Amino acid sequence: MSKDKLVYSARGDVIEAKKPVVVNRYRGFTRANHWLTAGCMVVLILSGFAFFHPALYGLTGLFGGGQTTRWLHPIVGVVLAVSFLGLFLQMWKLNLPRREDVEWSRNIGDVLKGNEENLPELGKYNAGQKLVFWGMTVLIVTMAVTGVMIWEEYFPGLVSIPARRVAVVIHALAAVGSVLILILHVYAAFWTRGTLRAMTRGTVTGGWAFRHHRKWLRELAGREDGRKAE
Amino acid sequence: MKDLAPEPTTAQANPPVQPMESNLLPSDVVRVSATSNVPQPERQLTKVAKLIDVSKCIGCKACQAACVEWNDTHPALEENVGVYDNPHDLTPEMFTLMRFTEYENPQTGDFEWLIRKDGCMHCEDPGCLKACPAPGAIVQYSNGIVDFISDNCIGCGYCVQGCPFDIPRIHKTAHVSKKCTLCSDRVAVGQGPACAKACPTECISFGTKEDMIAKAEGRIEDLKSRGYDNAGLYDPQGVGGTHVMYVLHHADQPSLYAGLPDDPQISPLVQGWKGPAKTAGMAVAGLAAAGAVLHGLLARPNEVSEHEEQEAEVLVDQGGRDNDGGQA
Amino acid sequence: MTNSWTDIKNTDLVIIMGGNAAEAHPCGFKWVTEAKHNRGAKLIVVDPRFNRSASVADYYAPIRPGSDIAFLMGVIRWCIENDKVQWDYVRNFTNMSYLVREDFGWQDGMFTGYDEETRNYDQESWEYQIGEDGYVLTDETLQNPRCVWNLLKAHVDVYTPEFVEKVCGTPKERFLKICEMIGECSTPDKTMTSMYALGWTQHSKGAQNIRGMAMLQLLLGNIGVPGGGMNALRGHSNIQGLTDVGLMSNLIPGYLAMPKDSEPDFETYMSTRANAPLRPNQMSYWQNYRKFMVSFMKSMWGDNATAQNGWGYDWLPKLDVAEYDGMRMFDMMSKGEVNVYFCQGFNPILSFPNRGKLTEAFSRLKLLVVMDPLETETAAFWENHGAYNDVDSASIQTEVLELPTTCFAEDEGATVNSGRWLQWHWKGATQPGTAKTDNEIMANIYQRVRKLYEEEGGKVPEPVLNVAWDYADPLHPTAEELAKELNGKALADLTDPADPETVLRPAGQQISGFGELRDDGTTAGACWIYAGCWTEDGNMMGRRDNSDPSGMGVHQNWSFAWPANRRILYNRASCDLDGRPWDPERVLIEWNGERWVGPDVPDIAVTANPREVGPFIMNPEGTSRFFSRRLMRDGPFPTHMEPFESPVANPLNPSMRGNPVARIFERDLADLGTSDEFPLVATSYRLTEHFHYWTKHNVTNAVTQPEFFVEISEELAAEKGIQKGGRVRVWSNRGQVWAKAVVTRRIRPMVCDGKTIHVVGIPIHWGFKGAARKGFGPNTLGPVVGDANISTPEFKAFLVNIEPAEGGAIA
Amino acid sequence: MNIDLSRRGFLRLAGAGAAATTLGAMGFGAAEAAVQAHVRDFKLATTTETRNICTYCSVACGIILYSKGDIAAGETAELIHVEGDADHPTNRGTLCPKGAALKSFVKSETRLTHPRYRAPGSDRWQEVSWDEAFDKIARALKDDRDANLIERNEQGVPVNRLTTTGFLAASATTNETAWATWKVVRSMGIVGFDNQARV
Repeated sequence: MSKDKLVYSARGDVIEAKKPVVVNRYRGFTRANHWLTAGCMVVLILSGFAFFHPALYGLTGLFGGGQTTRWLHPIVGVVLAVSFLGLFLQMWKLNLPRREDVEWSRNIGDVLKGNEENLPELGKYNAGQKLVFWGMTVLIVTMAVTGVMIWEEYFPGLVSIPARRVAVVIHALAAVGSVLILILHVYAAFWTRGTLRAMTRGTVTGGWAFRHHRKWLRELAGREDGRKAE
Repeated sequence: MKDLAPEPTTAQANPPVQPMESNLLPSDVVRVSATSNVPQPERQLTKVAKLIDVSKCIGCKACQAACVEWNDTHPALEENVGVYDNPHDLTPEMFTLMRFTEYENPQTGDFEWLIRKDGCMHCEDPGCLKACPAPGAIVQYSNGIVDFISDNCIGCGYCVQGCPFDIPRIHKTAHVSKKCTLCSDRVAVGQGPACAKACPTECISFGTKEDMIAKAEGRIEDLKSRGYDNAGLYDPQGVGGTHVMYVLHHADQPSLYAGLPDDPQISPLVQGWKGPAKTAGMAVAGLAAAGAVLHGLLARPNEVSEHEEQEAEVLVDQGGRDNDGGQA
Repeated sequence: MTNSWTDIKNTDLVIIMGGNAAEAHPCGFKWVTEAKHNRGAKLIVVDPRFNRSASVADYYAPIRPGSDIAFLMGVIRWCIENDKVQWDYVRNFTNMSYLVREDFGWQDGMFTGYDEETRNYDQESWEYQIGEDGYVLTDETLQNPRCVWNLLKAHVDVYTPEFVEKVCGTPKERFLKICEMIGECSTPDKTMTSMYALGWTQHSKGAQNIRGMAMLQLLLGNIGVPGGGMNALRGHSNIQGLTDVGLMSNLIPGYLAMPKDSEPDFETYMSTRANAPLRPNQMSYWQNYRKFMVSFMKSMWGDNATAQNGWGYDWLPKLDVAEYDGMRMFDMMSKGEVNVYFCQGFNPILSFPNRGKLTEAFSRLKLLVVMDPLETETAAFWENHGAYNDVDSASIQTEVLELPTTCFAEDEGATVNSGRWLQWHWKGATQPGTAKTDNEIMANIYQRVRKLYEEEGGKVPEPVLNVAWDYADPLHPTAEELAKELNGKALADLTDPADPETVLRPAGQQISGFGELRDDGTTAGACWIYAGCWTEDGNMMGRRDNSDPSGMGVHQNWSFAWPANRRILYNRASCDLDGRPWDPERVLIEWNGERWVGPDVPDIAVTANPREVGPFIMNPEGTSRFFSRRLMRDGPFPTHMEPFESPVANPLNPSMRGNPVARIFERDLADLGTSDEFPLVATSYRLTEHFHYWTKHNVTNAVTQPEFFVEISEELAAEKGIQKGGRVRVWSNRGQVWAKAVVTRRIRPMVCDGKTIHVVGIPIHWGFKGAARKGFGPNTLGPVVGDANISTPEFKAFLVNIEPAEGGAIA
Repeated sequence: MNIDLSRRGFLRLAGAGAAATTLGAMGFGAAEAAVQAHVRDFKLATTTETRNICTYCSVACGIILYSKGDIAAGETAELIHVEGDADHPTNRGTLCPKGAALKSFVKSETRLTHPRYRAPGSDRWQEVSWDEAFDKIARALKDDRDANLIERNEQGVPVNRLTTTGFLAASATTNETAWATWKVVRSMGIVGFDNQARV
């Protein structure tokens, strides 16, 4: 195992079946971690939007009113931050930028049109996914920090009021940014058929892997081959 | 039948004990937090104001005691930390506070003990109300009183960020924001605020804003005759004027008085946050969502073909090597 | 107060010295702000600290605690030198032209007649030259070297601005500026008012401080005039009433004197009381003393008082010393000479000096009875509260009874304000638990003692059994019954002396004024000065007509003011010799050719001719005194005396310690400290947030000033390494306290005779009971020294030392 | 279960999401309508007013006691508020910090409610009845008077002086109490009689 090449894949990524090819993309823990994060995100967006725009204040009704929403939002925020940290630790390495990401980005038109044949072979993540990953990382850290600064219940005097004013604006902007990324993330997952099962069942089809993350598949196949040879 | 209470013109009156119809009604509200399109009130109440003549203040804290007694608050017993200010800061249970400043006047060489009663300024353009996300938690009546409606308050602390004077305080257990109400319950029955009634030197007075400005002019004249050339009224226009005003001996330097803002206004950050950012943020998020939907509708989905599945099988069979035997 | 709170609005200049009106009497101080606002009046504050009054003053000057006489004599000297004298007033209404005996003199800070052995002056020479007609000799030209004017000039000559600066630490230019401001009030149409309180009385020469200002006010013609006067702000809500009703060891209600051991019978007693006039035509009002005394005796003993038994004279206790005041009693108590002690609404363990001595004294009592609405430190003096009350309960054998009383909200009656207004209040709340009114408690104690005497007999039972006690419910005299007694009534039909057929007042009726009192036993009246408070027209003290048609703040129909509903004492002096007001804009009374008319009740017979009768009717001269004759034990003029504990020697006489005739007991003399060991001057005071030791029980007030502190200058703090808000230990030769340090620029070091003097300010409000944090008071530190005339303790100037105490006993 | 969505399926979901958002903005908002603006009920309505004088200093400000229950009508009354009397010529309705907090003084937790006794050497109080208290005081007073009253001085003059019992009188009680006290104290021969005038 230790000799396995882990340039484009994670250790847990394995080819489960060969005819047809089924590849394990995310193990159970990672999926649970993801959905916890996602759940938190939904709660945070709904509760956050309730405070962001008066027209959406009614969303507080989902949580039992303004007082509970005010209490819940930062608590869930902490859960999200921790949960996301879990994802981060599992995924950061494969999300490091690589040369092919540049070419991929340059051909973003083809990406949107679904003309993958014009794109370079990719590892486990494409540049778009990496953008989501790093974007979320930066924004979540930002929101966590600014969130604590304006967390009235437990940190009322942590920073000065002028600093809180800056924090609250940054928090709001970061939240909008994260919502944009989330939309991108969710939409891409839907639009790119066959993707969602990676986070539900944990596996993708070989075709999906071949089409979108061929280097990743290649490395897994090579690993498989090497193991057989032993 | 209960009589309708009159509008107040002074704090120097004895409160009624016979029940009276309140004269400060929901329909007198002109602004409501997190609510647009507040209906235009049928009547305009006379604008009221509290005038605090700092030059007459002896720092006795009668206003503090009267405030506590009237509002039935329970400020905590603190320590002496080497100053007269007690409690040391405004709290959810202490809506007003004497702040003491020792000042050596460089012009006269005289020592001055500047004492200012701190508390809600009841801004004409209230930053707290602007910042508040909870509909109906902060209201402004047509007489100028800015009041917190605790039943609607969620205790988020946005008003703290919104206030240019650092006034609102969030109650630790009730989780609602608290501040001076200008004794709206007293004003509703034609009385002035408890602090203004108590103030022994009548340094705090209360009446129509017009009367208070006229009174201030008389006081400023007296102060100028005593050598305070820069005496003046503090009614900062940056927040549209206030319904609590100060007569200052050094009106050119409000910040001498325990950091009274020289030119208070709602922070541009708060303005931006509650103005453009609010709209733009919603718009961007909405557009993105719409764009996604649109793309979803118009562009064909990115689907994996049967051919690719087979290619994958081949690739796996060949241990990740392409047909030509080399890796891509 | 000679004037009233509301009258202060008529002033042109307020001087607050020896008090801190804004701090201790905020609502009264309102009238200063009114005068400033409406009349353009100026406010001067002279105080060791830049206090709350100073914060709104036009001019402030610092002064070393205990040096006020030098300051005041300095101002008088300046006024004389610069001819700032209201001459018409001084010539006609004061004793300036009277001749003083040749053998009177003053040298080295002392007057003639001092006996070091007895610490007393033989006052023989402190007297006018009396002519053969019995009247005092005068020199209207003021040329005679023995006239008061020339003696005064000579007396104040030493108090130059330089001397004042040297003794008081007041910068010369500040002193001179104040002199100029005061001097402006010597014109007939400008007045200054003096507001003072315990800042002047709590010295070993307290009464002389006040006399110093009174003399200045006479010089400026400001006594008896609107916006003028000597205004003692006074302390408790009814301290004036308690003094009026004579609840002091040497008093009978209405400022009559308790008989002395040396006065064996009523006639001997009377022989020195009813002074004959010293000038022609003068009223010398004390000539009516007998009427007041006999009427009092009829109220006290009822039918048992008869002409034959000297109106019950024998039953009154006779004094063998000047006073059995608190400090004397505690000294006796500490020696085991007192067995039973009552504290009615009084917390001496926090208010009298030398707490250590007090605790020792209380521990030697057999029974202590405390009546109070609140838990007090006195009632709990035996409880151990660590450093705050470090006693061994088991070794204290005193029995203590603590009786719960009602408070103001739960009883009714009258209290007298500083302006002498008797104001009635009504009950508005039910008392907590089984609390009783003080009236019920006193009645129950009396009735039970009386019953014991009836049943068992005992030593001299007559005084106990002969007290008039004909209340409807002997166990609960009502406020109305007692108030009516204080007013007085006719016991027989009172007829017109000129026409015995005319009944002026039928028997049984309430009298309407003290003019109706008789010396033949046909009238009763417990307190002559209160006559008129509850007449046949009802309760005058409950009157609530607040109108003031003259706009002078007289409010003639609001409650009742003693004497005779007069609002400003000596108001005859507000007019010139012809009865025309000094200032036509400010009229209290004026002579219309036949009688006195105006908003106030004249302080003189209403038909008394202004050219004949002088305004100061209580003095046999009819005039006021610059030279006070034998009125005061420590001299006819105020002379600078250092506090008993002082950082500097008296420049007039370095060998003098304190006031040479002030009272000090042997033990307390030994307890005095010196400036080598205790270089700092301590002064005690009240804070506006608290009232004595009461409001620390009240959470609302406790939070506004929660913890005991002392105030020091930044310079002293730096010298001693004390941090703002840090813990310090302050100690004197009598005890030690721990406090928080308020380090402030409002206190500055002073330089007196080249020596830097630091002041430590010590507020009084903390103890070990109530809602505030536990703390101490200055009485742990202060010396037991009594003023020579009035026995006030020297709380305003004594010596201490200070050090940082972080991590100390109770850090 | 294959949750891969068809295009129609996706659109349906998106529509539902949008609807939910709209629901949040409108539907819930209306359902959660804010409580109307209101001021606190005026707490003095239907209370009983009683004129009184502040018990603290000698300025003697006029005050009004507001109580639930009417003493004059024979009811028990609970003090709920104290305020300056605007009709009073001296204070014109104003009060200092102590006066403004008089209600809290009256209702302070350290008010005494029952007589208490502390025995010699004890470190605690015990409640006693008023009768017991009065009897004890009367006994002690009479015993001390009988033992220590100085009847006559050296000249044989009756002086009736009792120096072993003393009395400090309250300077915040009424004149009427003062007079009752004077009578009782002096009839016993007590000379150690003082008040707060000096402190």
